[in-house]
Amino acid sequence: MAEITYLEAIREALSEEMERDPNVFLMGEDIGAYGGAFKVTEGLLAKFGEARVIDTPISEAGFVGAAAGAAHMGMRPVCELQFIDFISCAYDILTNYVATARYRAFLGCPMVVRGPSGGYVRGGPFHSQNPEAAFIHTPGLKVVYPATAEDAKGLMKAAIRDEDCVLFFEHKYLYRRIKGVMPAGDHVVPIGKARVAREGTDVSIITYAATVYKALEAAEQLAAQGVSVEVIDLRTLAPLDEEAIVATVKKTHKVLVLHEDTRTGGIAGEITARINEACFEWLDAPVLRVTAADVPLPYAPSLEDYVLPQVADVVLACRRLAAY
Amino acid sequence: MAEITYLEAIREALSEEMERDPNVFLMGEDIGAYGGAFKVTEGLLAKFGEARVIDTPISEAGFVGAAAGAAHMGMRPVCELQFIDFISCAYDILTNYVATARYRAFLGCPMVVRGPSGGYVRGGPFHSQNPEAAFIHTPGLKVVYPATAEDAKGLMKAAIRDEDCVLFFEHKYLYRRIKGVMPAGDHVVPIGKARVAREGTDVSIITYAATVYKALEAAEQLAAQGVSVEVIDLRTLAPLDEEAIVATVKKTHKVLVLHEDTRTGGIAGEITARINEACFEWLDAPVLRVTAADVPLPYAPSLEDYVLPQVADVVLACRRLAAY
Amino acid sequence: MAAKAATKGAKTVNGTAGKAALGPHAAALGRDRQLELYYWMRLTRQLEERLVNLYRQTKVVGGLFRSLGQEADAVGSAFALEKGDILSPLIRNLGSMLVKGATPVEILKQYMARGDSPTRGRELNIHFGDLERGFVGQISHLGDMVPVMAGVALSFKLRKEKRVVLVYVGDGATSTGAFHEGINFAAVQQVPMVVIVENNGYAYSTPTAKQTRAKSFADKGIGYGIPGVTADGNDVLATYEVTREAVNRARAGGGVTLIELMSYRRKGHAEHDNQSYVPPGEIERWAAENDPVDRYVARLTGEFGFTPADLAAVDARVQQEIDAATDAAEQSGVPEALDALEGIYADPPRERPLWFREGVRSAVDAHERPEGWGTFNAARGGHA
Amino acid sequence: MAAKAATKGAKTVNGTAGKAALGPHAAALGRDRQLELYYWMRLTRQLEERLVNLYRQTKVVGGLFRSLGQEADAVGSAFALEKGDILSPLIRNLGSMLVKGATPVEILKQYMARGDSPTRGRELNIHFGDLERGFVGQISHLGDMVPVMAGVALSFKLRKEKRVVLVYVGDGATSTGAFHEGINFAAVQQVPMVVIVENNGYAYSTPTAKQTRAKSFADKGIGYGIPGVTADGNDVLATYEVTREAVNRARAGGGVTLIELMSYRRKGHAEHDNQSYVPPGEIERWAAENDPVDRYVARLTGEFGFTPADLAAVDARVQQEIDAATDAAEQSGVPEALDALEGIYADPPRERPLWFREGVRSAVDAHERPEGWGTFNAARGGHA
Ligand SMILES: Cc1ncc(C[n+]2csc(CCOP(=O)(O)OP(=O)(O)O)c2C)c(N)n1
Ligand SMILES: Cc1ncc(C[n+]2csc(CCOP(=O)(O)OP(=O)(O)O)c2C)c(N)n1
Ligand SMILES: [Mg+2]
Ligand SMILES: [Mg+2]
Repeated sequence: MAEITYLEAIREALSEEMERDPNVFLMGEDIGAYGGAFKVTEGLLAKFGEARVIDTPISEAGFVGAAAGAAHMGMRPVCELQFIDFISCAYDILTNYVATARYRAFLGCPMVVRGPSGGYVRGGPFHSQNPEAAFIHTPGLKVVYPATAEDAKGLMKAAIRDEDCVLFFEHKYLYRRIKGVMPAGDHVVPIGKARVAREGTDVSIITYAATVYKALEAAEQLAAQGVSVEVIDLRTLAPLDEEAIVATVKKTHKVLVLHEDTRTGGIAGEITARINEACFEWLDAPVLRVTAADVPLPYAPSLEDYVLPQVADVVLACRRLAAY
Repeated sequence: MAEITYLEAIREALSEEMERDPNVFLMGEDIGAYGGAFKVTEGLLAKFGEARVIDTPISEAGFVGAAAGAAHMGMRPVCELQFIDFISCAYDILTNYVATARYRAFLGCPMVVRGPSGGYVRGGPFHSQNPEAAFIHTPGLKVVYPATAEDAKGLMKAAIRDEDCVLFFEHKYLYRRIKGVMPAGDHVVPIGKARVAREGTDVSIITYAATVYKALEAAEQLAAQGVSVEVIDLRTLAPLDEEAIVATVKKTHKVLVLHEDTRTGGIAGEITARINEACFEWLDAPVLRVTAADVPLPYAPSLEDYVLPQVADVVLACRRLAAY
Repeated sequence: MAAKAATKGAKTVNGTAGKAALGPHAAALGRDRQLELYYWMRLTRQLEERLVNLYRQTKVVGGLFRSLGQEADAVGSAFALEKGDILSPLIRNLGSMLVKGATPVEILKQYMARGDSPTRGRELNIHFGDLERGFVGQISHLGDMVPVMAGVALSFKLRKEKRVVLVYVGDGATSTGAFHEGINFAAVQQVPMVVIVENNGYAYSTPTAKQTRAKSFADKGIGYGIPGVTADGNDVLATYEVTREAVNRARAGGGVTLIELMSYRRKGHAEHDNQSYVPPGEIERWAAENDPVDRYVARLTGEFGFTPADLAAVDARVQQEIDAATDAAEQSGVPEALDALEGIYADPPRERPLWFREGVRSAVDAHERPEGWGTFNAARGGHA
Repeated sequence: MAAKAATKGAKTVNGTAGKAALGPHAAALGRDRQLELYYWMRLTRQLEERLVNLYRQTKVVGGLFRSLGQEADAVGSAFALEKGDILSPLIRNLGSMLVKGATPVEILKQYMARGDSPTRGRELNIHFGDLERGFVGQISHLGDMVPVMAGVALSFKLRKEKRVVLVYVGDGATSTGAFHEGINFAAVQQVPMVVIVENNGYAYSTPTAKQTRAKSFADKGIGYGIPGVTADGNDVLATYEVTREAVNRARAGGGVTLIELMSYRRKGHAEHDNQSYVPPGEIERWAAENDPVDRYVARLTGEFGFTPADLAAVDARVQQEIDAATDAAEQSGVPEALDALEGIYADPPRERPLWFREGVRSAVDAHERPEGWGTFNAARGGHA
């Protein structure tokens, strides 16, 4: 079977799910004739028609809210945010209405909110965000953020089938750079399960999305230096796969949490707290973090490169842990 | 000097700052003739007039955005959110516009966004929130959350004088329960400095706002059981007073982070990560967390009490740490 | 604006109370249906009166919100819906919910935060729903229900179901971004939806003039390219008429209508609010000249020829139902603490207790009842 | 709607190109000012042409956004402001910024992400401002500038300064909650503000009919209780006239005006957009029949009696200024990496480098230039 890109894998998942279930439909800005700013939905209007591929006004709260209402009625809406940065405009609806609907009103919100996320693309402060922390903090939402094409497809299918709202972050740096061969058949990757992206024994890197590749590249360099690094790709950020986290801590006793999001209040804190609670005794070194600096992401290449985590940073941090 | 309540202390700060600086003005829903849902601004319309105490439409993004524009021009707006829960409606403006203005456009936003926060009041899921985590995650914002009447006044004055946007969370459970005698003169409490609320040697509790009192009550009980507890009241959540955190860790070697906010993604994670990085070697036990459960806060007393941290939980956790 | 609303409302009454010409939909109502409207209005009012008693006995947890003087607007509009249609009420739409099948005992249990209340003690006052009966529980954040209900209506359109959505907003809630995004989305998509702005003169303490410069809320329709109409919200038949017209249009594929119903909030925002901001005499004038129940009674006994005994029979039935509901509600228990961990997600179905609560069935043995603390307190305050 | 806009615009042109009756404000412009308008439009167009060249040479970092065919609307409206007034531009308001004093070299450096660009490489394209000269840098989130600028206007009102705010939004941005909350707040507060909706027929690929059902954006004024007017945005004098009128009213304490300027976006959303969604012939028709520069040239040389040489002199000056600006911009360097940590707060003035970067002056020695990846890429894509 041929390789397809991370982006095509997402499109394939959307298309297959729309074929499988007539309740699945898409909403978003410019997703119809234009196929979306990144062309993720290209061809789907032609295939499924205007009723199932709906171009919306520029109203993130409007159409995400509408998705919730439709989801209550058994539809399965998938909303595209043109850039995930605009999810901030739907923050109220998502955290107050959608996240609480099942708990306070016994109403399901089987819906997906997806969008191009992340930096390394010279997109500047409003086209590069990683807003996961704000939503991981909200009980009632699920959050996934795949790194591979296979996971992008399989998690999207799982997200669409989930009975609750899943925020699906797609890393735009990976859209066309990452490829994979899709497993045959109905390829669904369960939400809530991390993946060992590389086995190792000396240090664990816990990460997700684009920085999985920074971790793998660092691991390669470190292997040459005699340090064996295990890389955990979380894939799902809420609920966190605590089992996988504990397993790698018990194996290597040294952990680096790596994320592209800014440092303070990023998910690394949560992971560190869980490790403290669940397997402190197994730690041979402090849990360290490599993250973006605490600034809005600047646009110029020299600035963006400085702010975001780089392979060299990961290598440095792992060496420090290995030597601890 | 007479004792005044936490709520009156805030009003006093607003009033004194409005007298001191003609650029200070207030905006919010029902803050004028009505004096605000909790009467924090009572009397200020009569004293300062309609131009400086502005009743707004129900438009949190509208008036918080307007505050930013006015702040650019040298005004010092103080916005009241009727309940802090509605800050979600201004999330986009705050995190994208306000927080980045100085960095990307060299425009200051000297403004305060304040509102009644927190639970223990049978307010249900939308009148009890603690939304600090979402904003601590945003570089460019400052966040304070006082526990005492003295700090409420002194931090409010500091917040109004700050050159950047300060989110000022007021705990509504403390509004009329907590009293204090205001220090004479121009009483300003610096942003970014924690406070030792009680000295101790065996275990440290790091907390803020209403749970400071849960910690103090637990400490009292634990003292009777021979466990000496130090209570740190953070007061400011962004920027975190890392020095104070490290100092208490180095003193007691055992830390409980206590917060009323839900667990996953709450600020306890960040504190745990900082402790790991800064003083892991001084830890004699894992950093533990006592927090709310990960659910929207329910309304019925039996449910709310179950979800929120209680004194008994703090005692249990401290005993576990002490015995470690 | 409050004053203006008062004038408008009063104008409708002067000389015409009970005698406004009937529109075709209202004229088509049979005698049973005419009396039914009275039943719902009376039930709404008396149930709230009962809640006031319970509130004074501190049996209500949190605040109490009244719709006194607005019963016609709630009842008349909801009465225009069919089975299968779905509405989303606001805090003053107890009447709408009753019409749609919410029961007095549910309301009472909900206000008393009982374990077998519709939200099992999770949400406040009338914040609950039932898709089967056709009402969706609101959240506090004003405006948010507009996009959500636009989505419910979108599902009707996509599935080619001939069902209609009715969403209520207050004059204050029209200022929210969510209202704007929701109604605009609905208009563009031409979904079967009716939006009712209940203009009761105030949003909490804020008079309408501080909420908008628009001359009328109906004027907002043109900006969304949809019909905008104003009606006398204190005339239950006028309310029914205008809503029925809009509902029929929506059902026929004609898209969204914005209806402004003129009324007046005679009680404070909630029971704790002393309404000090209201001009003297305004409330009394509305109570004396423009009470929706009085107006309808005059019409029933005048124009429609019902006897006082007919109405007394309804009153007796209402009273008896409320008494029975109160007894039932008082007997139900408080929520089981561990229920707090159930059903955040479909999967997992429940949260594990936090480590410091393992084996603990409730957090505190005796639930402290928070003492008073001014405008917000558990026994005497609360906010929508 | 795009088609409708086209018809409307074309209608204005047919037979009247350059000959629409002058309003009093436009009629009062002296010859210098008449020529100045031409200068700004020409400068806008030529500067963008230069940017296209630089973009093709991959010297532009990120996307390139054109205002081709909309220069009159940007220039004519900004021209109606006085010193001390403040505007907030959108992505198609390069012309407005130039009128307000932004310089070509700033624009070029900004697009090239240079270290001495107005945002020191922090923000994209024309997202920058200067309160002294009177323009505020926008953020990407559409609509947000409306409440922010309402606040700037509020400060004028509170301080009794006779200054005015002008804020631009696109047809698409009117759908945002922020637009609604901001304009409503401004209207209620009667702040000195003018809101211009640039109706250029599209929001990215979305035609106006999918953005709103309103017949015109000016119709939205009534819902906010403010005047709403429509003008031909491709007639620089009509644009000036209508804006000047609104600005004067605002300055005199008359509050907010909503102006809809009809124009047409002849290029794609950004340079990478191939406009496949545009009906055939539409772009060509606008270019041929309704180019704002052509229309003004016809009027200058016809009605106002300027010679071709007068205009050629302006053209030469424009070209020379752009050449000089390009040279200057090309010479400036990239931002110093450590500058990334400066000025998030006034206090502390800078962030400490993260521990793994202590002593490191830049993250990577050779900055990888991301290769193409479809519609979004650093060299050939980007979004506002
Ligand atoms: C977004 C938001 N902001 C503020 C509030 C607080 N609040 C609750 S009710 C209310 C007034 C509502 O007025 P209106 O919409 O006119 O409805 P009414 O109470 O008059 O029926 C306010 C400000 C809220 N619930 N939601
Ligand atoms: C809140 C928000 N949602 C989505 C976007 C992505 N976006 C950028 S420009 C644009 C289209 C804008 O159209 P319009 O307002 O008509 O302005 P124009 O480009 O036509 O001048 C979109 C959807 C955004 N910037 N902000
Ligand atoms: Mg109202
Ligand atoms: Mg446009």
